[in-house]
Amino acid sequence: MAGSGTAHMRTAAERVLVVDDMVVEFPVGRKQVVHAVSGMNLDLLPGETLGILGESGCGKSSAGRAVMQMPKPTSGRVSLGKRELTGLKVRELRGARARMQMIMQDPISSLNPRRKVRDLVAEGLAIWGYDGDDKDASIRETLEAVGLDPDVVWDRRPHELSGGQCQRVCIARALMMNPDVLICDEPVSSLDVSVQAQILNLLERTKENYDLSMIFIAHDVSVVKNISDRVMVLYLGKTCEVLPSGGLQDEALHPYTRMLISSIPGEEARAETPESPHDEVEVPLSASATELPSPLNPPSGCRFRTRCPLATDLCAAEEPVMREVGAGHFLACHHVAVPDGDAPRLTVLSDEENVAG
Amino acid sequence: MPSKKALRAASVNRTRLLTVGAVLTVVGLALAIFGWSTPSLLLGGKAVLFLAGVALLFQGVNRLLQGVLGRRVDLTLWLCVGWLVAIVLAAILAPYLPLGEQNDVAKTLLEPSYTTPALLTEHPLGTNNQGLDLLARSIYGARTSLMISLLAVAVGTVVGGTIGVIAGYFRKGVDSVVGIFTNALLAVPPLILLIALSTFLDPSIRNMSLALALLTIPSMIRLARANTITFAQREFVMAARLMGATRMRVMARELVPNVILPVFSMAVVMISALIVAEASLSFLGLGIQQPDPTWGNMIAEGEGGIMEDHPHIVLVPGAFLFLTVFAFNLLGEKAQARWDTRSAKL
Amino acid sequence: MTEHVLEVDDLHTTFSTPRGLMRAVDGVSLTLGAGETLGVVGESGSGKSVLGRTIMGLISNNANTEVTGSVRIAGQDVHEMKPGARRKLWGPEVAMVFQDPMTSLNPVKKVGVHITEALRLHLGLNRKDATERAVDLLRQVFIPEPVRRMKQYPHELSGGMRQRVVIAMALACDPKLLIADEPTTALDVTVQKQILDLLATLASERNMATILVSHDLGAVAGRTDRVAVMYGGRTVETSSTSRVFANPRHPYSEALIASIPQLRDAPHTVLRAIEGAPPNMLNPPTGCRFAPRCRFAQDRCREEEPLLRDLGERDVVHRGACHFPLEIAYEGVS
Amino acid sequence: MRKVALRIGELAGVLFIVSFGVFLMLSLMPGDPAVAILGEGHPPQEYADLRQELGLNDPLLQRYWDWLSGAVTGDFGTSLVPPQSDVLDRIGGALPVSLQLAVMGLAIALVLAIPLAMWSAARAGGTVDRLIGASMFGILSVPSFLAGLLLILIFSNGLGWFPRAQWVRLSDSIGGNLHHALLPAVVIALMELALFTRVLRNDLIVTLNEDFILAARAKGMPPWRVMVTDALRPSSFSLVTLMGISLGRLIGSTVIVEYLFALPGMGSMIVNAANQGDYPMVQGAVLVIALVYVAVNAGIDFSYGYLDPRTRRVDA
Repeated sequence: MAGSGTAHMRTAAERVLVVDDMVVEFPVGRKQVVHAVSGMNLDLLPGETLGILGESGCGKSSAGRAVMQMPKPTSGRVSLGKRELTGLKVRELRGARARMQMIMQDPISSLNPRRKVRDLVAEGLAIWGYDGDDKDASIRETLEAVGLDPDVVWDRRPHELSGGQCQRVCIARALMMNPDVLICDEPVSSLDVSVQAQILNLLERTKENYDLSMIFIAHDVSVVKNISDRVMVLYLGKTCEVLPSGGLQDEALHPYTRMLISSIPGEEARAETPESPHDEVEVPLSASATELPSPLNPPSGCRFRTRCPLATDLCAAEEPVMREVGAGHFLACHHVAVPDGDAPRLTVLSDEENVAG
Repeated sequence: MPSKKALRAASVNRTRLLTVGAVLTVVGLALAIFGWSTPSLLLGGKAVLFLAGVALLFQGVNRLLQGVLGRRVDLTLWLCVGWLVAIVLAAILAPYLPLGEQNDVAKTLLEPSYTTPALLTEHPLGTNNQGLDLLARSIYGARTSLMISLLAVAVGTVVGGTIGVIAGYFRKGVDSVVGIFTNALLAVPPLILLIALSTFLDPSIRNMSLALALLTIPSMIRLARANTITFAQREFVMAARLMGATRMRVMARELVPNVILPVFSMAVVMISALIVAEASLSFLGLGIQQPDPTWGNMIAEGEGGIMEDHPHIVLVPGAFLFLTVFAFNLLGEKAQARWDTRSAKL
Repeated sequence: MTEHVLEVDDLHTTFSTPRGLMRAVDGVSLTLGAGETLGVVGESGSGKSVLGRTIMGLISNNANTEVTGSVRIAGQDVHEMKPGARRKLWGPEVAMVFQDPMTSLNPVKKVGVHITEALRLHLGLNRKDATERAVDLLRQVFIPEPVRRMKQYPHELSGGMRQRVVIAMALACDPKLLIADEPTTALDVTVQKQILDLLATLASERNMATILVSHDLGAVAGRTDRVAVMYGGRTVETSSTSRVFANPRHPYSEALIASIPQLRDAPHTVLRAIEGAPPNMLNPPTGCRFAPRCRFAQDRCREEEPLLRDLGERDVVHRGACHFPLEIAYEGVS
Repeated sequence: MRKVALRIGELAGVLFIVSFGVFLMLSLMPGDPAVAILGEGHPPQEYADLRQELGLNDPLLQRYWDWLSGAVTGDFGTSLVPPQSDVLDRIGGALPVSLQLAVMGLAIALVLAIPLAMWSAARAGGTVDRLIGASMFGILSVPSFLAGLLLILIFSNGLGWFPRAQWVRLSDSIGGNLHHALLPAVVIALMELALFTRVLRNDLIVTLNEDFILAARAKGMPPWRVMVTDALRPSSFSLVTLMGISLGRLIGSTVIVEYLFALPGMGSMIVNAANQGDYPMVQGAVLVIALVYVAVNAGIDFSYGYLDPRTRRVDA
């Protein structure tokens, strides 16, 4: 699966963000290269939330940062609105970058421990030299918008706040820049379970109130489904599947997506869960099939083949290309096909299957 | 809300603190005075009694303070601060203090030499072979010592800190060049470098400060660089860049305020290291020259059999040196514990 | 009732910190029979990890720690024992799997040494027998090429593999009770389920009692017989797992379950967040510790501390610490 | 292997800079070496001839090159001060004395520091820990020349246990050598002891809080065994690093102690040479000391890679 292709790209004129064939590689030591992201394509419509799903090491964070040009991708194009970022000079890039903002995983590390909340939130204004009379008022307004009481937190420093409050400050700081796109990199994974929902609701509300488009990067399938309109599943720097988030539970086809879903602890145990229409991809007790290959030397062809129960010689030889399998549903896999009929079924098109059938 | 039982326990505890504290204080004081003032005892016995007395006194006062104030007080810290304030004030005000003669032998022709310390006499800490007053010499020694080391640390911190932050933030080429430079400076052990420098520099206060500053620069660069690297990896630096901050701004506004605390803590510890270095050099005869006093060359006066007969020639400046170094070490230690979470890595 | 492997009675663990007393565990009682699995669920600061370590006896009375109440493993009170005798329990009677496999293996010791040293210590095996047994254990936790792995250092293994080694290490002396403290939190999502399944399989094969400590409700839901929900150092609700999840009686359990996004829900479902933050355990609220965040809190909740009491009907064991437990139909205040 | 080559190249570069720096510094020395050698009151022509002979009239870089090419082949020139012996010979005689003192000091410090640190860390916060901590902190604040004088006062003069200001070569009498070397070595050891104990204690406490220690305890290992096999080994790496870092201080105290006890080592040699303005001696001695210092540190760097399995490069 883990394949290439641009079938999932849309042609609408009003796309706010377009990423074309983006490659991110980091050199490490003796001429070796980490292939963090290998040829990623994505686009974002106004007001849309794109969820990027994958386990650690799949390149999802590198992708988010490369979109922000921090650091610049090795190759490929990133365009924000009509403007292409990849060719900009440093000075122009500073301005363009501010149109996108990022919420990071560790809210405490994202705040300068020596600053007070009001300075943290106003940092963007200070950077751009804005010092109008309404400065304090807009800081207050933004703090209230993220659910913090300005009178209480005004003079506090990050260590006096809880993790959830710090994440709210980060969101307020991003909003002060009045961005078009908000990139959230695992924004809730370091938070307590009961606080996670507060932040997810806040992000959802903020997106609507501030007219944002959002990229939401996370490893938790349910969280991604909750907040996204569209989900992109990433494996070792390659895109496996793109689909509307509503179909994540029942319509996802890619063996890797199925593996992620079946890995949700408790998912298979819940009595009220409707019977899955697919044959579950069995997750083995043995560790042999579960080792994530090294991103220094990713497998040939389909990158998921070393862990895929359906893998054949074809997968090693040839990289699968994105193809459409349903409305807004795109897939890069040689072996999963959609037969006629309403419910998509997982079918194995291997040689043995044909002989046996 | 504490229960009645807890309250009663606290009050019992407090009474005990006060009683034990008072007893310890009295016994300690008595031992210390006895040890100090009894002439018939051997030197070793005196010292042991005196030190034991001081230790008890310390414990006693500590308990008394805790009992009276109701919370723990870091007595050692406050004693150190007190000593440093006293020595710095004395050093600054030395010319205006009613002290004996400190370096002009011509004025002390009639003074007795090698008088032993006796608190209530004209020479409370005794005199040396030329009748110069040891208290005066110790305080003028402090003047020289502190001036040299503070100047050196200030220069070293500013220069080293700046280079370190720049190297740590830009990495790559700048970092390599700075790295080779620091490694070369660090390749010669500090005291050896000082000795080498002393062969061609006149031992003036300015030259000594510059030489010592040169010693502090590489360690400061390393510390500032290491801290810059750790902070630069924190996400708030990336957040600032994402909002469009320039590299200059990131360094000045995001990194420096964070790096300055560990660097400052290190500087305090370094003051004591430099005091020791200056004293060592003067002890070896390569630093400030007689008759101008520093603690190092005063201690050197005890060499060659003099110390055996007149131990106070070594002990008096030695005590000044020890207390000052101890106080700076302790302050630096506290500062590092508070501000430098990664000092252990260096 | 068969004899219990573990009996914990009114356990309190209090740390004295420079900023005051922290009652990390504040009156917890529980029992566990052979082969039974208990899930302990709570957020950070709920005292769940401290509870696990106190049960183990790894946290015991010393200058800064006070443990009261009793923990009986195999009928012996862990905290009354001499340290030497307690150590004899660790391994053959009770063992522990820690949260982060990256830090719970000594980086300078080979995998083999980690496992064989316990075997040689407790079972008095010689080097050869211990090695054989260790290879066998690695095989039981499905580590491929166990003989080669024995000679490797922990950093040469992936996170999932390391956690398997930690499990093999814990199982070395066939403990009757296994305490797994957040065993999957530090692992990748696809590996988490394998480790949980592995633990479940091994426990049932060996008829081993297991305590699974976790903040992840999903992890606990499918793999435990009973569950105890902790908040602010106390058990607020305990019953059979299916019952707590289907029919929570304590507002905290209910809110916690409701606050987690579910895969079956449609996108953009508004989550029922619990407002506020978990309590500061140096200065916990008076009365019910959940009262400041509780939708149903009344004056009585803020003043009087609710005790854990029986809420079950007929012969169902369901205990909760709430003045106004939720009705079975989820609605309003009783 | 490429890494090793790279590192050696870097070391050579560092030493090159050091040698140039030292050469430059000493060339800027005020005063005339010719005067230093001949003494005052000779006819000007004699000074001029001597300067010519010493090569002092050549350009700076030429002189540096001559000196460096000599140094590489082991010719550091001759001392300016009578009896104008060969610098390398003098260094050859003095170096073993200094090395012996430094190694003895280091050994004493380690032998005492490891058990003290373990004892301290095992009972962190207790009376023993506080007592050890306070005394080590106190020792750390006593400069080595002061410590030396105090020890001489107590042990040589007061108790008469040790001789002073003499040296017996190891080859002459082992017992006599040790008897003479012990007190100086103890002075050298004091500062290192305090430093090692403190660092190792703090490091052990950090290690003892690691999960793997808890895991080892949870296996039922006895505490002393956990301390030695599980805690000490990971902690000892930082001790090894520290030994490298504190080597400079160790050399410093060796210099002081040799001067103080009038022992014929590198230290007293370099101090005397500096006092007399004997710049070839100082140059030679500084370069040799830098060489030893850099070499030992590089050795520690490499051994570190072998000691700690984490830093060994593994091909996955």
